[in-house]
Amino acid sequence: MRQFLARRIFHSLISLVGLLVLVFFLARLTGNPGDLYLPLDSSIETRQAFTEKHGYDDPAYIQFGRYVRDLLSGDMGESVRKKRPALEIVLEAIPVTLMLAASAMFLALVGAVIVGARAAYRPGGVFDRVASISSLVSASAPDFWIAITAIIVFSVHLQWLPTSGLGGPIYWIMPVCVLLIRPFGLLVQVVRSSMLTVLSAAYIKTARAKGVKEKSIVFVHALRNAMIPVITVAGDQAAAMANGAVIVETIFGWPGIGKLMIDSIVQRDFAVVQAAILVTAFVILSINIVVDLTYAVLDPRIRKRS
Amino acid sequence: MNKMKNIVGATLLALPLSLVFAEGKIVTVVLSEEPDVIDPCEASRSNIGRVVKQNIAETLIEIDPTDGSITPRLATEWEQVDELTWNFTLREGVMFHDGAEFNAETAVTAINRALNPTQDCEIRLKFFGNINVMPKAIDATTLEIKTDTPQPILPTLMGTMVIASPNTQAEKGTMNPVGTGPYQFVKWDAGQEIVLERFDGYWGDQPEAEGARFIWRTESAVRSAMVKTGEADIAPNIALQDATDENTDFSYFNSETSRLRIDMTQAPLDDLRIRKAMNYAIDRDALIGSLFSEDVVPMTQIVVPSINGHNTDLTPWPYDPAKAKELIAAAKADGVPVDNEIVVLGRIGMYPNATEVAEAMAAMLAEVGLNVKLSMIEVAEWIDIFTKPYAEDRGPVLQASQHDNNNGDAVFSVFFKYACEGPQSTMCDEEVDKGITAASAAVGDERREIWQQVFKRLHEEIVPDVQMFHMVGFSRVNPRINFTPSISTNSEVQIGQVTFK
Amino acid sequence: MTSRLTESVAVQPKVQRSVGLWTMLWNDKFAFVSFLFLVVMVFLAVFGPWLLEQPATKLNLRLRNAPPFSLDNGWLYFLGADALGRSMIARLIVASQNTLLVAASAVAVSLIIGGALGILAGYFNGRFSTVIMRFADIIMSFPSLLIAVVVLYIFEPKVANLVLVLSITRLPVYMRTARAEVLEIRERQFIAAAKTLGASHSRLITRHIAPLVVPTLTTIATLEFAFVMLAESSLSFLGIGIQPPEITWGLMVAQGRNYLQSAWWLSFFPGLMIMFSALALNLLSGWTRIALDPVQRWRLEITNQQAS
Amino acid sequence: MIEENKPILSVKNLSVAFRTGNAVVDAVRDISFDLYPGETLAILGESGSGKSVSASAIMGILDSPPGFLRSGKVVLDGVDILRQTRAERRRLMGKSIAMIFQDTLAHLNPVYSVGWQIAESFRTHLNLAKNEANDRAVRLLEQVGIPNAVRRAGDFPHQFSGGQRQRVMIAMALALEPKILIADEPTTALDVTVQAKILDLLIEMRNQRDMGLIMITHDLGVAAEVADRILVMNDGEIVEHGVVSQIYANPKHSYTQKLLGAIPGLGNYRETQHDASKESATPLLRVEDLTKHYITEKSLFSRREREIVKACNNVNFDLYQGETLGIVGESGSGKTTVVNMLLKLIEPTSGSAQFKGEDIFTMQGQSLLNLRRQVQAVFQDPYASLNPRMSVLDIISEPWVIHSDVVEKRDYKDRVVELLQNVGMLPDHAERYPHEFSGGQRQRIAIARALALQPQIIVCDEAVSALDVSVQSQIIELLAKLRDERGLSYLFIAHDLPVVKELADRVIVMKAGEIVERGAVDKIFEHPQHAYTIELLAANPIADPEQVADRRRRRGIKQ
Repeated sequence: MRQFLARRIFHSLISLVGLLVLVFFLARLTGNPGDLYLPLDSSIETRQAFTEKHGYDDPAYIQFGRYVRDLLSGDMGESVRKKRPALEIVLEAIPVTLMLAASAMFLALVGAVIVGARAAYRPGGVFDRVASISSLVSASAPDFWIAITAIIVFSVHLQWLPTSGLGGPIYWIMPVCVLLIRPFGLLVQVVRSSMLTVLSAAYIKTARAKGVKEKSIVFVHALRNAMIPVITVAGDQAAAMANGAVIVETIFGWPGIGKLMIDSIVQRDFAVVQAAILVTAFVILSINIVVDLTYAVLDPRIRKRS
Repeated sequence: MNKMKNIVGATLLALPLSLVFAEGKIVTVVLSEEPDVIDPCEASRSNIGRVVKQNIAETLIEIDPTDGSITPRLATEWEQVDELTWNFTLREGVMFHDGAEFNAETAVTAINRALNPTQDCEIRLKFFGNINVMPKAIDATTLEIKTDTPQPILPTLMGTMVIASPNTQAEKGTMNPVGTGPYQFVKWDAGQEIVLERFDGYWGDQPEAEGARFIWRTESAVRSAMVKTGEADIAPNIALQDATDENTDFSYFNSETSRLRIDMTQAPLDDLRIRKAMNYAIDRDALIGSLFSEDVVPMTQIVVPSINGHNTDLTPWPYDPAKAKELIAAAKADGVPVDNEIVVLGRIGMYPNATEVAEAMAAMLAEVGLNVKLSMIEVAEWIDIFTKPYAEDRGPVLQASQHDNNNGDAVFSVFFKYACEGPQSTMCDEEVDKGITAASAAVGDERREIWQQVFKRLHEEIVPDVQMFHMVGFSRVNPRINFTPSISTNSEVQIGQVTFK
Repeated sequence: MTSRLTESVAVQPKVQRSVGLWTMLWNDKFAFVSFLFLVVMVFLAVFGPWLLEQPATKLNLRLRNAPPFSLDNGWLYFLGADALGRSMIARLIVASQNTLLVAASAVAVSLIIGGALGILAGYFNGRFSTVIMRFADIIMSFPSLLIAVVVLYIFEPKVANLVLVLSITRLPVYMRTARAEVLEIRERQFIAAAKTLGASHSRLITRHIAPLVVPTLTTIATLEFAFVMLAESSLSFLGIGIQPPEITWGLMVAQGRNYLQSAWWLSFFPGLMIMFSALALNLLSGWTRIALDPVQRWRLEITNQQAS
Repeated sequence: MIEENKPILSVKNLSVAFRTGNAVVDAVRDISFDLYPGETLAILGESGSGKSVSASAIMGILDSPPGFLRSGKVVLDGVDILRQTRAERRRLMGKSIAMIFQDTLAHLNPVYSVGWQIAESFRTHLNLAKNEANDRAVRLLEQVGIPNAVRRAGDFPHQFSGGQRQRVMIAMALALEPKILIADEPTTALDVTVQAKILDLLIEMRNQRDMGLIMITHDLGVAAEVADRILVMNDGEIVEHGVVSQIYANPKHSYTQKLLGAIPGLGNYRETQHDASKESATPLLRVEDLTKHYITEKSLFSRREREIVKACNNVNFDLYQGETLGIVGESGSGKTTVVNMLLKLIEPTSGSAQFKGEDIFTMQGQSLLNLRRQVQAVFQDPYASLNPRMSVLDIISEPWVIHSDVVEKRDYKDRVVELLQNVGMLPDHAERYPHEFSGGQRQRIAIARALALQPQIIVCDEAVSALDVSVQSQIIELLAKLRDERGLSYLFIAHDLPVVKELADRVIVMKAGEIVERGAVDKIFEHPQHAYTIELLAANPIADPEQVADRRRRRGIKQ
């Protein structure tokens, strides 16, 4: 167990380092931050002074060396825009995204299991048809479109929900719903197909031959076996969310990491971009490890392998 | 999964169970983006200015954006001592929020801080980049400012200078702005809101609003919806298509002027006939009320009428495609390579429907027979192309751009755009350069007249732009308050002016 | 050891092609409609732009935001007009070319590259595999937005570059699936059999392993197709996707969102097209999966009378 | 044994069909039988005979759709259970009537502990509390002979051996003391020695509880061993039924006769051709001290240290031209490890193997390719050893594609047809795909492929184990014919002795990675020396009811 974790963490660190190098150099291909920061009318001299002051005129590898040196002493640099430590900015943003993503993922997963299992129980039935089509629809709807439509309908016309912002539970309803709609659709599909396979497994027959109740067959015997592919997809979806529920954050004005990342990329605030990617990568790699551990918890056979 | 449940549960419990509606005498302003910082020395950036300028920290002099005239604020009067020196008499009995007293000393400290080169304050970079300013306290209420070059409009320049408390750290940006304004800073929940409350020790009349909240949403549709639902009071900047309610939505000239900059060095754009033809090709009347608001005005020069130097005698280009085709034919006959591909370069997200506008412009230019290609680019690349040094092989480009001058004088525009040395200029005309030099040194009517001559020459004889419009902005205001957005709403939202119905 | 000779399989007649593919397609009405829809879509994508270039690009400010479901302005304006007065129908059809092209090429590129890398990683399980999987990890935790901005800044927002962005970000899906499949397939007996014949690595991979992995990958690809269309539209929403004068449905939705209050049809119809295409593809792929699986095939072979 | 009282289960005119395409295929046609308390009824049949389908129909676990009941009654306690509601039916399942299955790994839920799965019956039907249910589960495990039952109850199915898993399955089925137990091929996948013990356990349990036992099997030996009465099924119908002794002594139906005739190990030994002069000749293949050790991976969650597993230890043997060497051993004996090393599918830990004097483990490139040409293999599972996406033509001609100098491309088709005919198939089979063939046909295709390069040695790794008896005997016949025609040498691997009896010249018996006995085939069968060989021979069920009682006595089981 400890060895497995150690190896996974080691691999994750390698990935992090690779990511770091890639991000650093790719970011520097996108132009000089000074151009964007300085007023349009600044003179060439002002621009030069700014560039020199921030070291943007050094070759990229020297900048990288400087960055690595600072990083090793725990300094992720300072935001050019916000004039604060980049890490501090990122750490303020990430809890919002994590909570948003966690709520959406949790609800999507629970909903998908209930709907998907029910659909798989009678494949081809009315419930299955309706569930399949509507899950496909929800998996293929543009989310920003849904978000804005939802605001117009639920906030402006019906006045049931606040338009946006971070606050009490009712502020969570629309962002979470918009965010979960796609993973939900996808997960319903995965749960359904996984359950279809599992429900035709031999041990399900054994359970029926034992006289086990159908509810228990579906939710006790089959579900746990069917969860592995579901957890895989859910993990990927969660990772994608951690990487930025950009659209939801942008529209609903949630100060999350996705919004921060896109803003910093557009503004070429490199220190923030790097810190944000590093922190989200850390979250994503952790999710991967948690997913692996979940496999082992769900399936005793996996505990044997490594 | 259990863990997740706990996190969600804990979060839901931790948050107050209420809808935050704009109520009481607190004014909620919804901005288009979160300010990066709220340092007074950055107050020239629009979203920072809306929070800080004249709310938290004030300027010595206030510029009236409607006509460019200047009025006293922290300075009561001012005079030019000699070519390089101005004296300002400061208001007495003014206190900073932290208890410090406002006087010539503290004004000097504030000016020095804003102009400190170790900081990249935008006020310095934007307005004082090439000027060496030496402030000095003569006595408690007299501030002397010397400059290394003659600055005939120094009081206007000082209208951009926001005075921060002397206790503000000098070398670094501050997260806790302290000034002399009617509101003092309470807190900034990063990502969520900035809260101000009324300052009891304010030198002027106590404003009606007890405090202010600034929040931000990226989507214009959301901002306007928030005012509609009562979640916000003022949305200073909404898109044309969201400004649909006459009762709440205000339109006003926002000092922006929209044009296509012609790269005059590249064939066929170096030919005057082609540049004129392009201006004849644009059906401005069709654009007004469709892609642009009904309130926009066709431009004749880069500055809006309220700016000192605007020439009202100039007439907009008419729509005359026949004439345009004629001019192109004539140029072609003279061997001008009119078939060269001309790129209309748009900037993604410059204003809400910038893309459609660029598409429309390109389509109209193509209509008169030019070989036009549209290309939409990202802001960083756009800036790179817009400013000197220019790439050698750039080819004929019409670059969509928008210029904003709300600082009262044409000097803030003309040099940059049209002088031989101007950092965004593609032209070099001796007469225009002479005019710029002369106007910069002049004051009063003389200054205005020289600018007007320059604009006339640019408009009629040089034609460096495909002229579009003086733009209007839209703000939505909650009917529960009285507040009239204006051109100044572009750079400040004076909460002190808000009254409640 | 002798376990798997189960009777239920043996009960099935040995040779059975009694029901043709077309009949099976006809029997599943959803799949049939999906198939028709996709055929029409592909036809329009190929020939539409050539026929409708003019109405799709011609400015007509008189008809700006003309509402849909009116034939007053001719059939081209039946679905209304956009902010520049261009026919929605014409634009939807012209945009279908780019949309389907972007999605299909992005899916194809990541399917081929990701699939190949995944197969190799699974086959040569070991250090090579580790490297490939770390690479997948890196891409997974890399914000696609940054890649999009980099590409947009360095290159032009052309269709080809968009394909590049979208395909890079979707590589890991195929890599991981292909690898997992191969890890299982390479333990099968026919692989051992081929080895004893002296088959080389390349033969084992191309003749024995790849053909078995491809069906799984194509199934994923159809799901990804929808995902890519949506990702493309999200990039447009954030202003870093494809740019005019090129059009895609995603871009149309993104641009139209500004007019949701005043002219909902601007973003509604392209959004509907994305949804329909995704739906059709998924339904059809579900059908294909069943039709090609001898164990499940019977579901499609039953005609309606029998089912009732 | 047959008591003259009322049957506990009556099946009347049961018909089951499957929908495939627009056709409906009858799997079970109009079968009827009774089961009495305390008796064992064997349903005997080969794959596709409908025996398992009928059991599923009785248990209400038919794959439906596509399967469905056409007609019939199943009367239990005077009630037709096929007409009951689902809930009523469910209350009977496990309680009055229980079932055990063949593939225990697939039939036990992999993610729950065996104790939990047994206890589930108590919780479901008796509403027992968790603790009490668990206690009773442990007691049951003890009864079926699982050592350390308290600890093992917490283990998962994959942690048990095949035989133990079947015991677990039995424990689970017997939890609520059902009146009827249906055993669907319960010992088919097990080693013979284990099989004997499981059969003994079943008999013991039946006797203790006076249950009616329905034993579904394809193995005539197993049926002879346990049954009181036998039903013979073929193609969905009962072709013959009667008391055991009568069926075996006097089969009436031709199908039954055919089955009995195909029982392996009844024929004669091969007229051995190897003689003293050959012993001195150079062997075709010489294996010396072949050893393979594995180091176990460390487990993910337990703290157990790495262990060395000796899969195969110092194995020596020679194989001569034209000779058949049988290697017999149960699972874990290391026989497959030896084969895999010789086929160069895995690397040996130490030892050598020479093909015509050349060490095959050092071979690379061209010389390896030459070896491949000379040594071919036929594997156990004909469903798995043929690539499902390749046509028969592609499969059989693949060796020529790899060894491009053997046959010209334009001759592929002709040569494939020729080979197909050699192995008893039709020319037009060349265009078809593996899934269109039965197990025996597939194995013929695999043999044709192995012959394609005209090798000198064919390694048959359990090549007939997965086949029905009648097919098995045909394949063995074919192999013998080909050997004699072409002078082939076989390395013939099997898990029990009877199948090698007629084919092999010499036999090696392996156990736990070592060779325990070797010798000429007649010597091994007639005068086994090693205790294990004797055990193997004794454990093998004999399709002769007369001998069964005698053998049982020897194993100490009361009749």
